[in-house]
Amino acid sequence: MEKVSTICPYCGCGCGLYLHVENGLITGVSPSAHHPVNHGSLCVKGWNSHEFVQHPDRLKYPLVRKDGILQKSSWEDALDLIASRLSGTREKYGPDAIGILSSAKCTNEENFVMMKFARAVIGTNNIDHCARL
Amino acid sequence: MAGLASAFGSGAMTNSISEIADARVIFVVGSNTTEQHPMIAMHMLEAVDRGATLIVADPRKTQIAAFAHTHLRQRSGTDVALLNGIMNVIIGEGLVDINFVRRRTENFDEFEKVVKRCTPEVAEKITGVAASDIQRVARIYATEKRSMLFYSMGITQHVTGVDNVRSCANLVMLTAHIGQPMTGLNPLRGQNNVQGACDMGALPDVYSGYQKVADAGARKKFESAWRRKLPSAPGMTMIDMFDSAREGKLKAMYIVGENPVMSDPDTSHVVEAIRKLDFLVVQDIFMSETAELADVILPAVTFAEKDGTFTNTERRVQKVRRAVRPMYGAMPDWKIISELSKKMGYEMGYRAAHEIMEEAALLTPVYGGILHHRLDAFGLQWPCPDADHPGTSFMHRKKFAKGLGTFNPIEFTPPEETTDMAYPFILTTGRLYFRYHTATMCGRTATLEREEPECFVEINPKDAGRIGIRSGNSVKAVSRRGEIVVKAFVTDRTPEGIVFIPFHFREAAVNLITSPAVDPVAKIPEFKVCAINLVPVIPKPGERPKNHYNRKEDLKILNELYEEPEVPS
Amino acid sequence: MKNTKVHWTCKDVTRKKNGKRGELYAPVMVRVLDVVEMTPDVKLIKVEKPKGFSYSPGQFLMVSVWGAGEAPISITSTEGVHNEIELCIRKVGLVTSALHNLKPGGLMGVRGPLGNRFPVEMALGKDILFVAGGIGLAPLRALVNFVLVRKGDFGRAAMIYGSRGPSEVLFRDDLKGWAAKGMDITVTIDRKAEGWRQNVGLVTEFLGKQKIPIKEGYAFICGPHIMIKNVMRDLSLMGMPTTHIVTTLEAHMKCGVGKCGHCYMDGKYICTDGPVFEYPELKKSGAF
Amino acid sequence: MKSDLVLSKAHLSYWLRQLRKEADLIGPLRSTDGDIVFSSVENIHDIVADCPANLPCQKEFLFPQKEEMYKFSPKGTERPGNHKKRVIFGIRSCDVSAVGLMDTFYGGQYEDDFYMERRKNTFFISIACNRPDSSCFCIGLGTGPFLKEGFDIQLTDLGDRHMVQVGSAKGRQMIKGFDHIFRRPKKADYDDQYEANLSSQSKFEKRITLDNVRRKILAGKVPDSFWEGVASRCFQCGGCVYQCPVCTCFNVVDWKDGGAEKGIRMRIWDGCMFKGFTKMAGNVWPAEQIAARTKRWYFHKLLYWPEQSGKFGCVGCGRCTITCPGKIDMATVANRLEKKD
Repeated sequence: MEKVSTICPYCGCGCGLYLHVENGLITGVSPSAHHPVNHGSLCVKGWNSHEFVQHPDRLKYPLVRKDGILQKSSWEDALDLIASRLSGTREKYGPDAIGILSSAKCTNEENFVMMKFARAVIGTNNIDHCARL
Repeated sequence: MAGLASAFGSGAMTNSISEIADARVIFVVGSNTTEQHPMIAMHMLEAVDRGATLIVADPRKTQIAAFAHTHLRQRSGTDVALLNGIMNVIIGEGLVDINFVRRRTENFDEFEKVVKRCTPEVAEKITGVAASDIQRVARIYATEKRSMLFYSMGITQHVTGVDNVRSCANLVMLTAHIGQPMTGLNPLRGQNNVQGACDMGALPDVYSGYQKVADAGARKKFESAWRRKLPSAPGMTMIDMFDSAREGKLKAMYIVGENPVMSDPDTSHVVEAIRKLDFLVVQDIFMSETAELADVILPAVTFAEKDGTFTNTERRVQKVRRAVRPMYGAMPDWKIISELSKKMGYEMGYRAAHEIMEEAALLTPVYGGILHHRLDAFGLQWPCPDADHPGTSFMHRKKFAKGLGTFNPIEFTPPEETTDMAYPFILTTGRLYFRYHTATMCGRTATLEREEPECFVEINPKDAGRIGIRSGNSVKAVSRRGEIVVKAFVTDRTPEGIVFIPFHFREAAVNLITSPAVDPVAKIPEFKVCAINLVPVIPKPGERPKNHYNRKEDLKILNELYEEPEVPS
Repeated sequence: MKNTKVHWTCKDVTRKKNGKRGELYAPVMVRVLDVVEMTPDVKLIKVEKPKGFSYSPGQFLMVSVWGAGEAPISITSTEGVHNEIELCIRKVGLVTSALHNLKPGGLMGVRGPLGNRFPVEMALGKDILFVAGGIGLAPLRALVNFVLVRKGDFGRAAMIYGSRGPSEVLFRDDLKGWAAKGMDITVTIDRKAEGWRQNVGLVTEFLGKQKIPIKEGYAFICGPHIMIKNVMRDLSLMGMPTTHIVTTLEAHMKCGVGKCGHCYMDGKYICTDGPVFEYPELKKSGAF
Repeated sequence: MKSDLVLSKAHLSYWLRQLRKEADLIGPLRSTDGDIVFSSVENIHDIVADCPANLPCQKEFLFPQKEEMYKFSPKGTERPGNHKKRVIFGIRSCDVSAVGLMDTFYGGQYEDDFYMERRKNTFFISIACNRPDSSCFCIGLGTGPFLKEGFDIQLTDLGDRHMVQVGSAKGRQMIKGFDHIFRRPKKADYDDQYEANLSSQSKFEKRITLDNVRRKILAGKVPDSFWEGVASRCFQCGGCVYQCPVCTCFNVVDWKDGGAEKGIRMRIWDGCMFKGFTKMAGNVWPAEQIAARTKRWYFHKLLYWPEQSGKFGCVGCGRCTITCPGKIDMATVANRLEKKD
């Protein structure tokens, strides 16, 4: 039984919580007692924030549309396809024909990488996220 | 955040959550705090228990409003008039902190001219809030020294969203409720890492730390670090991207962890735009409405399967730690992008999340001291310029981030859509306590899913009586763009003339009918005001209760059966 | 007649060993023998009776479909009358929808029998009034058949059965059979319907119109919460002793054995203390 | 049955290390953020034995928040089961009392095999409480700070040594073969134990007599408006239920793996504070009002538990006081009711 200190994935309060892990399965959540925001409390979403993580509905492998149908693919093939399609679009229509939406649910590091990808790799400032919603 | 940035030079909650309990006045505008930020509401309640005065301005009677000493129920979309009215009283009654205004701010005279015109009586006419209430709130807010102002989507999701925020900033500067503990202007951010996504430059016009892409100096710094030439013109916002896609100009999109088909206003336009794209990649943890339209879907991991940091609404950068191995074949988003970059000829070469943060810290002044090894024990609050800095619990001490704070003269402008005979109700949308966004996460959590299983429209008893519906009846909500059918929930939580529909539900996606109007500066959609009509749905005869077994022979059998019951002996 | 002892067709359920010893929540898989569509949203599902399975009127089963979940369903058949276990299922949720998809030959899981039974022995030699509303006829049917095969042990029997519409009248064959055995049956529907020449109105409007002496008779009631509440109140106002009024309650349940807490109501677990209650027990709670 | 021993503090880590050879040793550790959490002990010296009493709840070890019950597939069902032996070190008297209540509840006529299996494999070494927190009120309930029975092993801190009281067969199992480190107590040890007991009792800030509260409710002196007032501050977080060591409600959920006929049936914690808790199929909601739900939680603990088992369904651990964002926890409400006339 391990307790991993982390941050709630729901609202912007950023409550501290512990994920309880046993044999690779998340078995529960408990609030951080001394966290400056939640002081040992959590809301109903925080208390249940562990449940969706290991849900069998999770996307399990890359899917690529072939003949109009999404089909299972390997990472290698999927990434190759994306790389060639994005490069092709950039060459044909210019970098500004590509738009990138990052996510307010991703970490800071991921958002930083996304913006670097848009600006340095693609060469466009067309990057945004759903902050407005 | 554009509104805040133009006034103070920095867009974030100025103060800290832990200060709330010691405040004397808490003024909440357009935030359903108990439901949307429960743990912040907990601190507010604590302050009230300790004797603070709570003022809530919200058309709906939310739970936080029930604790308020004064609840102002302004008409939707009239926040500017309400705030101008309050500031008019503050100026008129000499409650302005004139020293602060002189030393720390600029453009007061222009601003004063506009506010002078908006007397409480004028404001009353526009907002529906009694002039006496406006006066009282102005006096309470201005005379206490430890006054905190909070706002949320109720302020920003309007055509006048930026104006609303600037008005709030004006109010704070007028009374000098900024730059000290237990004061400030505090936007409550909706999603766990919206603050971080903005901080890290996932925006079309700025790099991380709000360094402008148009600024040659900043650009040069990033160019030399990244060894690539970078574009200088600001890019497109999300709304612009969909418009551009619809026009056939934007050809490909890469969407990470978002579900714009559900979350964006005017759904059918978004779908149309996406269908026009040559190529769409969606990276997410569950299948979503948007992913269903994608050419490639990549499985990403949840917060429990990766390391990294989130920045909460009070600018606290906190560590997210990997608890379990990535499920199935999923990968962290940063790793996917790294791999993809490699295939596109750009080696990022990150091996762990902390390496990325190290680079971000180097390039981002406000994150300069934010390094993973410093973040144990509840993180650090930016601005944190260097590795010895303890972080900043409240901002704009002694001077604003941009130097002088700017008063913006704001005139009241009515919302984009107003009601008329055909569309007599104002629709405002929002979230529910048990639900979150487009329900990809909470929909897979038994307790949350159970509590609010179906979509509804909150409607005032008087309005309900007028159109002849009761709780539980089906109603059709019709706007100029579309219609959805929802169950009615009659309650006085919602004032007359306004109805509320939550936006989480796939079966009744309220964004089919919301307005595509956006704020011209921040491009935030007007989710809080849209004119609609409500039409009771009357089941057609024979439709429900289902009667298709009501055939003649059936009746015959039944009638024969009971016509002459045998009398028991 | 008065002294005849009722011969119970079964022993009272032992409360511990359900299924394999120690596996409280493990359903036993049983085969579906027949599925009868009774109304558009109600099906009668007949399943094989596992060996050694024995039950009494009023008891219920936790019926389980893997992937959909479990739900409490009262047993509508009567031991000694029916060879199979019969379950009357209205399609309202996830589990019942899955049950509706079952075909003969398919498998469903059952746990039970659970809960208490109707205390019918107290009505020995007395007249009995059954009041049912909608699907509430299902649990009462088990009791009616139980009583009618022991006709000599009881007095007269009458029934008021309320339904939403003509198409929703359940167990038509049984109703006919009971009438043939001399039961006084009143069927009523909520609202007027074309071609319907029978009674219209709520069941409460027909109370006291049967040849059952209210003051000495016994009443067994099942239906929607509001109907139960009104019938119990009206009967007691009409002079029926409250101890003569018995009902069976429906509740949200996840375990059926007093652990999950969902059916907990004013200090009682409907699954283990009920589902059959006498009026005085319920009167204490605010819900009735 | 009971026997008392003394263990030098110097030998505690040796003893625990030996026990760990046979079982997963769980103890109070300091997390990276400085909170105390119960988790598997890697390094015995990391155990924080003398922390204040406001520890996390031990309920999850016997009744996890999410527990797989069955795995199903077309081939049949499989019960994962949990046979892991655990020694849990450092829980307090209130929690030992709570385990006793859980045992009565999950045992009885119908025995919950999932709980019982875990229970059988769990050994407790509890600490008689000498540092009560300001939220604690076990002292008014007899569920702490020092227990006379119900524990496997109870330790009392006597400065340089522990009084070790063995109260069950499991307790005897844990000391078996360790005669070389335990010794019989002398009078001085008992004197010190008494002293520790006395000083602990004086440290309690809250004195609540739930019996008075119960009598007041039974006498009908608590109107519904009182409960409405309480409920108006309810955030519906479920924290009181989740944190309560005596709350036992659960939901059963089936997770199907895509379109395949396989998946898992699991149970997860549920709470009577939620509107949907009593919701029946077809959207029938029996207990719609928050006030009714709040009242039910209190009535269950204050009236029905005593009615059925002679004990309150509360052990005075004070966790709801810490976790409740609306401050309508047992101690606060009981205090208000006690003062009410």
